[in-house]
Amino acid sequence: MRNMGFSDAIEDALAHAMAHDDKIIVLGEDVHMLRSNLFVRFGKERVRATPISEGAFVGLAVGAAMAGLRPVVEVMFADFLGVAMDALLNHAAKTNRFSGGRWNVPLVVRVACGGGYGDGGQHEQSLWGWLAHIPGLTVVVPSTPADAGGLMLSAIQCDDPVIYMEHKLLSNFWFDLMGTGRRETVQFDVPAQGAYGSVPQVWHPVPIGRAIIRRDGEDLSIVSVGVGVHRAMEAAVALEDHRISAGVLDLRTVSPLDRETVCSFISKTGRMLVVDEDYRDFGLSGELAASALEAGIPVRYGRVCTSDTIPYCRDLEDDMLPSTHTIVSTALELMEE
Amino acid sequence: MRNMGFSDAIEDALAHAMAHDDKIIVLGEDVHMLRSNLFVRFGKERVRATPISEGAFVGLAVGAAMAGLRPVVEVMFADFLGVAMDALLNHAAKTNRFSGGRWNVPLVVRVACGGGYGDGGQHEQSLWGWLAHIPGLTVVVPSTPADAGGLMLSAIQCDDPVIYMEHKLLSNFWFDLMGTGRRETVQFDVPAQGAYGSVPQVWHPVPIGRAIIRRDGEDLSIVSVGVGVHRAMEAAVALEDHRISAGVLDLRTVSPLDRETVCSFISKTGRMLVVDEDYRDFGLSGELAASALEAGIPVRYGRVCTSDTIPYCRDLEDDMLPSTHTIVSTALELMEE
Amino acid sequence: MQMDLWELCKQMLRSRIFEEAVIQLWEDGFIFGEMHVGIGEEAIAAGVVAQLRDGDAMALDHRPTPSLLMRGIDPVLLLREFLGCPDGLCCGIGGHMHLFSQEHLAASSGIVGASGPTAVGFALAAQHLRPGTVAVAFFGDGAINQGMLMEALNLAAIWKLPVLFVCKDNEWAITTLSQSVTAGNIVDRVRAFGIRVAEVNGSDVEAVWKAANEAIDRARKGEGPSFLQAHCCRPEGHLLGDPMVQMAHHPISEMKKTTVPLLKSITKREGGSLAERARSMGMVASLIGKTAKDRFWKQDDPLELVRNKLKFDHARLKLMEEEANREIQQVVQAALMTDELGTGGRQ
Amino acid sequence: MQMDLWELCKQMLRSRIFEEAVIQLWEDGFIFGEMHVGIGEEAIAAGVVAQLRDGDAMALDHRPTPSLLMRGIDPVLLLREFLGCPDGLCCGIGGHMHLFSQEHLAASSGIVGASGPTAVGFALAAQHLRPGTVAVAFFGDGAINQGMLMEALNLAAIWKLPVLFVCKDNEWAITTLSQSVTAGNIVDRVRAFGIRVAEVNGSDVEAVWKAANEAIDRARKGEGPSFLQAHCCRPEGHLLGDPMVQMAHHPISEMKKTTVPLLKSITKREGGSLAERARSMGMVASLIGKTAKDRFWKQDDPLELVRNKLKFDHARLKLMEEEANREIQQVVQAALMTDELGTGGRQ
Ligand SMILES: Cc1ncc(C[n+]2csc(CCOP(=O)(O)OP(=O)(O)O)c2C)c(N)n1
Ligand SMILES: Cc1ncc(C[n+]2csc(CCOP(=O)(O)OP(=O)(O)O)c2C)c(N)n1
Ligand SMILES: [Mg+2]
Ligand SMILES: [Mg+2]
Repeated sequence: MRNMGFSDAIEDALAHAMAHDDKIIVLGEDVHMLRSNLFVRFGKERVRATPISEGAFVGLAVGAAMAGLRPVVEVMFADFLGVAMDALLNHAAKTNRFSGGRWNVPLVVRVACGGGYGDGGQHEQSLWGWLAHIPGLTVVVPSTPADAGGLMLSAIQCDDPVIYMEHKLLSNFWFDLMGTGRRETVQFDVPAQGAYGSVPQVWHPVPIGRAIIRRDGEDLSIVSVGVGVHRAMEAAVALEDHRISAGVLDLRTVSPLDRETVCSFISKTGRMLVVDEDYRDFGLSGELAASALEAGIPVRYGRVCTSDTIPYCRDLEDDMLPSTHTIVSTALELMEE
Repeated sequence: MRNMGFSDAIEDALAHAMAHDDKIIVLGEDVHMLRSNLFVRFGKERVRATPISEGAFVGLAVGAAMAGLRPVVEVMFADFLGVAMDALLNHAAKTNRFSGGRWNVPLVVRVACGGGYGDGGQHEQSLWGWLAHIPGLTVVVPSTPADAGGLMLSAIQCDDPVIYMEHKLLSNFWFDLMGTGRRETVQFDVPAQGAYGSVPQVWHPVPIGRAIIRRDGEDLSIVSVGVGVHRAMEAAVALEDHRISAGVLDLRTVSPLDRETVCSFISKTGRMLVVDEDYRDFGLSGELAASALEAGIPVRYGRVCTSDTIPYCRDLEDDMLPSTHTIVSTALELMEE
Repeated sequence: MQMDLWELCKQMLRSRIFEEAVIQLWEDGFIFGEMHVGIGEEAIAAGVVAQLRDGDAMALDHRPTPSLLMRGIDPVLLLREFLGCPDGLCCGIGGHMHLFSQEHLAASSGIVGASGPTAVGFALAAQHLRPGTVAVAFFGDGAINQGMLMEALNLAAIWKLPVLFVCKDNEWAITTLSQSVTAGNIVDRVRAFGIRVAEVNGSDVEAVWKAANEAIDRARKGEGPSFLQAHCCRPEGHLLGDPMVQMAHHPISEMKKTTVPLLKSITKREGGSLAERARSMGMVASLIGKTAKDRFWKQDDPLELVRNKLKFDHARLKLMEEEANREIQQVVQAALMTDELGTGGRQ
Repeated sequence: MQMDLWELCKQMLRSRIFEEAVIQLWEDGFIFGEMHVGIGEEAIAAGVVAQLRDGDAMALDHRPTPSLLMRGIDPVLLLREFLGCPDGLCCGIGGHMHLFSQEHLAASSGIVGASGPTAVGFALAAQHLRPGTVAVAFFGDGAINQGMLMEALNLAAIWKLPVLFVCKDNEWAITTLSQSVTAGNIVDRVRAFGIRVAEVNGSDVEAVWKAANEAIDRARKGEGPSFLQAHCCRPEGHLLGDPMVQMAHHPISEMKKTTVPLLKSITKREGGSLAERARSMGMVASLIGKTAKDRFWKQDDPLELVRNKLKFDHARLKLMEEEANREIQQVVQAALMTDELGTGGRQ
């Protein structure tokens, strides 16, 4: 076992994959500096800095993937996917279908997402549930360094387009650049377990579409993804004081959703609390409710999500994003019902 | 009462509004011909044909709305919103929030949506649940000529951005152009009640966010929107033969969702069947499940939605889109449970 | 490479006859959706596609039939796809606007401008994996204002990608005269990206062939992207059933449908002044008039042009036409005569 | 309109001092997110904003502070917003990258290129509702490859909109030399849209003022859009805490952080050849070197330039500087000294 930061784990796994497959290339704004280690090692053809033209360069990555490369295209923040949405909605997601299943798009779209460091509503969106609405897109959201590396490997090996989402509070790289700016005068609630941790000696793919139980519980089942998992773990500890035993499920993949694990996990307690940093309505939290109902599991249900545009002000932001505090209070309400 | 086609009703209400408010302008590709009646009446400044630059002209419409106009900007098909998504996600939806609630964007984005006439997966998407995920966007989907006119009026009067979605099977205008091409050799399953019908003598706004019960039922509550409402009505008639009394709720507005009406409507029967032409996962059908669970209504639940990219072939397309047939069979399953 | 005018003519004939059959099938209700034919664009498709070899790629727009046919895709598979059959080129799932053949590295899209990014992606893969191969993007004049296409021009230029951008300029985007919504002109705009532009009569297959040959040659040698501005005329209009074309062909009966409501709009109370309304009405009328003119061949039927060049060997030409007719007839029969005529059979 | 160099200098001073205070507050941990200051862009902001009147509009990018301050927005409100206070300009919700003032028709956006569409929208509304008023779009050199900006140039040109596009060209987009990813050059590209372009030294407020004055005058008269290409230098780099700037200022300690992993990458087994790696390493090093050079004032501190022009009245200049210092000091105190210092107080 080795220990590593979250984004170092991604880079390590990516470098490992690139070393063994020449077809893997990295594309995106500033990658010559943002990924300077890869740039130095693999050269400017394979680590290619783009202009600020997300619409065309994500579309280009789709074409390149169709024609034999395996691009990892970076769109800095999930928020900027708006500019490149056509390439995802109408091309990446649909080529396999349109071609009668005959032509695949082995593409990884790597984006940083999530908030909690005061960057404002156009720079902290999560959007995983939104992306997952589009049939044909796989969406993964790791919450630990080990999963970050393992899911990057799986994403690269996948023959279909994968949106790989890297939370900025976990990703030491982005966090230093955008969060603290390397100041010591600011502090943010970075989940230590997520930002740094043990990773396997040799990278193995973490299977896509497989959730993992982070903690067992008898009374309440918390389902989450990304940073929310760590908030939920903290809340579970706090709930012990209230003699509530809360389990935590880390989805890891948003789409395809691991409905089977979700259902068995929530059946056990009959209570599902969704913690989702993406917007509340018409997204992941709703889909989890539908999964329960479709399976005929009569759960009590609550959700702690982001209900509106994320404010800049740190206090308002903390109120808007799922926090340990709100998870605990919503859990208590759910237990009372 | 007058009788009118669906798109004629939209145009009539729009013309009525434009006649009374100089600030309303219409923008979009080919509007000089697609809306030639408005063009002749209100002139080329107020009915302005654009280049094929959805990214910029939807963004332009946001800016124009902020600076005092009330634009109705047309993006021909919902599918093409991918190209203009940044303007919706990061600008139209967020300006009110970012400005601390002080600056509104009174904008209508009018798009045609929906399938059932063999136009293929890049031209028949519905996407209302997807758009509704974004806080700050209102999404309306009328299913009758009367609602089409009345909701257009409300959309124009609304001080916030409204996505106005016009189903192509209902909209006589689009249907003639794209569906039949004015041939008599093809037939599609156009819901007669939706495509043509009575409208008020004088247009009144139909309130945004208000669902309407189209049919009462004792055994099963079908919740739908757009063309799905008509399929559900037909299914409800067919279910009578099985001695099942099914009610039908027409949401009319997807966001904000009329949760109150939904809850009272489904409570009555304890069974909710969602009929949603938009993609199934992570969308409207899930949000309705969450609404039920959050309200503590222990419903049995089923959904008939679009599960994947819509195929071109008419048979496969009919299998993919919600049909009366599938609604009936899913309803029967739901009744058995 | 030598130009083979007979072969080019043959490909153009096949495409024309095939698309005429498609029109008939469409009118008979066997084809769905918005059917965009490329009648009038055959010389562009033929002159460009003739340059392509194994490993070359094509990104196509909503009017992909001629290029795909000429690239060697089985016309039965193509037609079966248009008919929505499970054994069509894309299993009946893509349809005529969303045609894909991995074998030919050919992909179409109904999103205006999308062929730009796709083609530069193809070209990037060519640069990495198949040096010496190239990619072509086909699109219309309307696409030039789509941001992603302009971005793609920039990407092609900065990375010297082996790509040829082909603008099939019929001057119209649906009912809009492209000139009226395009600042400056296309050629200057593209040149400002440092991309070589050739402007040709797109009805003249010889001219297209020569320009494409030079451009693709350069691309193969690593000398970067080019842009071909090819002017053409498309009498079938935008899509089958195009109301503008109907008006051009049946001016009296069709005009009435349009003008009666328009006249009503003129007399409605609120709105522009009467003078303004008359002016707007005039604009609509003149656009319809211009369409009417533009929707008939002038001297620019590419097929007439090439026939003229080859009429010195009348007999061979006749034979070729008969062969093409026979081929397509057989194609149509083969496509229609299978048991599983899923969609068409339903009508 | 007459140019008032003293007033321009004063605005530039206020902006500089204000942003220097912002840097201090940021370093002290009172400001969050990615803070982009406009130090080095003051002459561009001053020369353009001086032209604006009631009813004129501005669309801004991620570096909006100087323009907003000069447009007359209360600096206390601005700073309270940066501090995340409920009584800030946008109630603490927008933050320094998303600043809005309806009263001033001023809106910023963190999406690169978005000021283009917004400004043409403002200009369209001006054409309809407030003839004679104009809109300005501010953006950086990196934005020129964003499709929506190019589309917006086209819209402005075809509709002759009263808009001035201002490109603040510091040659860099984060760590990318814009030239290396921009085909042709910006000026030619914009001219191809038929838009008038003026290229000026953006550190020289007189030059900016004159060019902006002429352009906006034309826009007011209905003579359509213009584009101002204004060259500048921004020593603070991209955002506060910019690692490239750190390296420029503390080359030895900072370089180590970067080069140690880089050297490791050089020695990893698989990958490019050693020669290639050395070449890539050289590219990174030379980019850092160029940054280092570009991140120090050459002769181009706009404030130095304007001071030089006014030093004939040394006393007045000194008085003005003192006043500006005093004003901003008071602003900072006022902004910090309220009870409800929501965010800052938490630290
Ligand atoms: C992004 C997008 N916007 C709008 C459309 C609708 N549309 C289809 S074809 C077309 C006109 C295209 O004109 P042009 O590029 O000149 O091609 P032509 O049809 O003349 O071959 C439009 C507006 C679309 N398919 N995609
Ligand atoms: C659409 C989009 N892509 C990427 C970014 C990230 N980003 C923020 S500023 C910037 C560089 C902009 O460079 P330039 O336009 O020259 O402005 P400058 O920062 O030099 O003032 C980038 C890439 C963004 N905000 N929006
Ligand atoms: Mg055209
Ligand atoms: Mg710059």
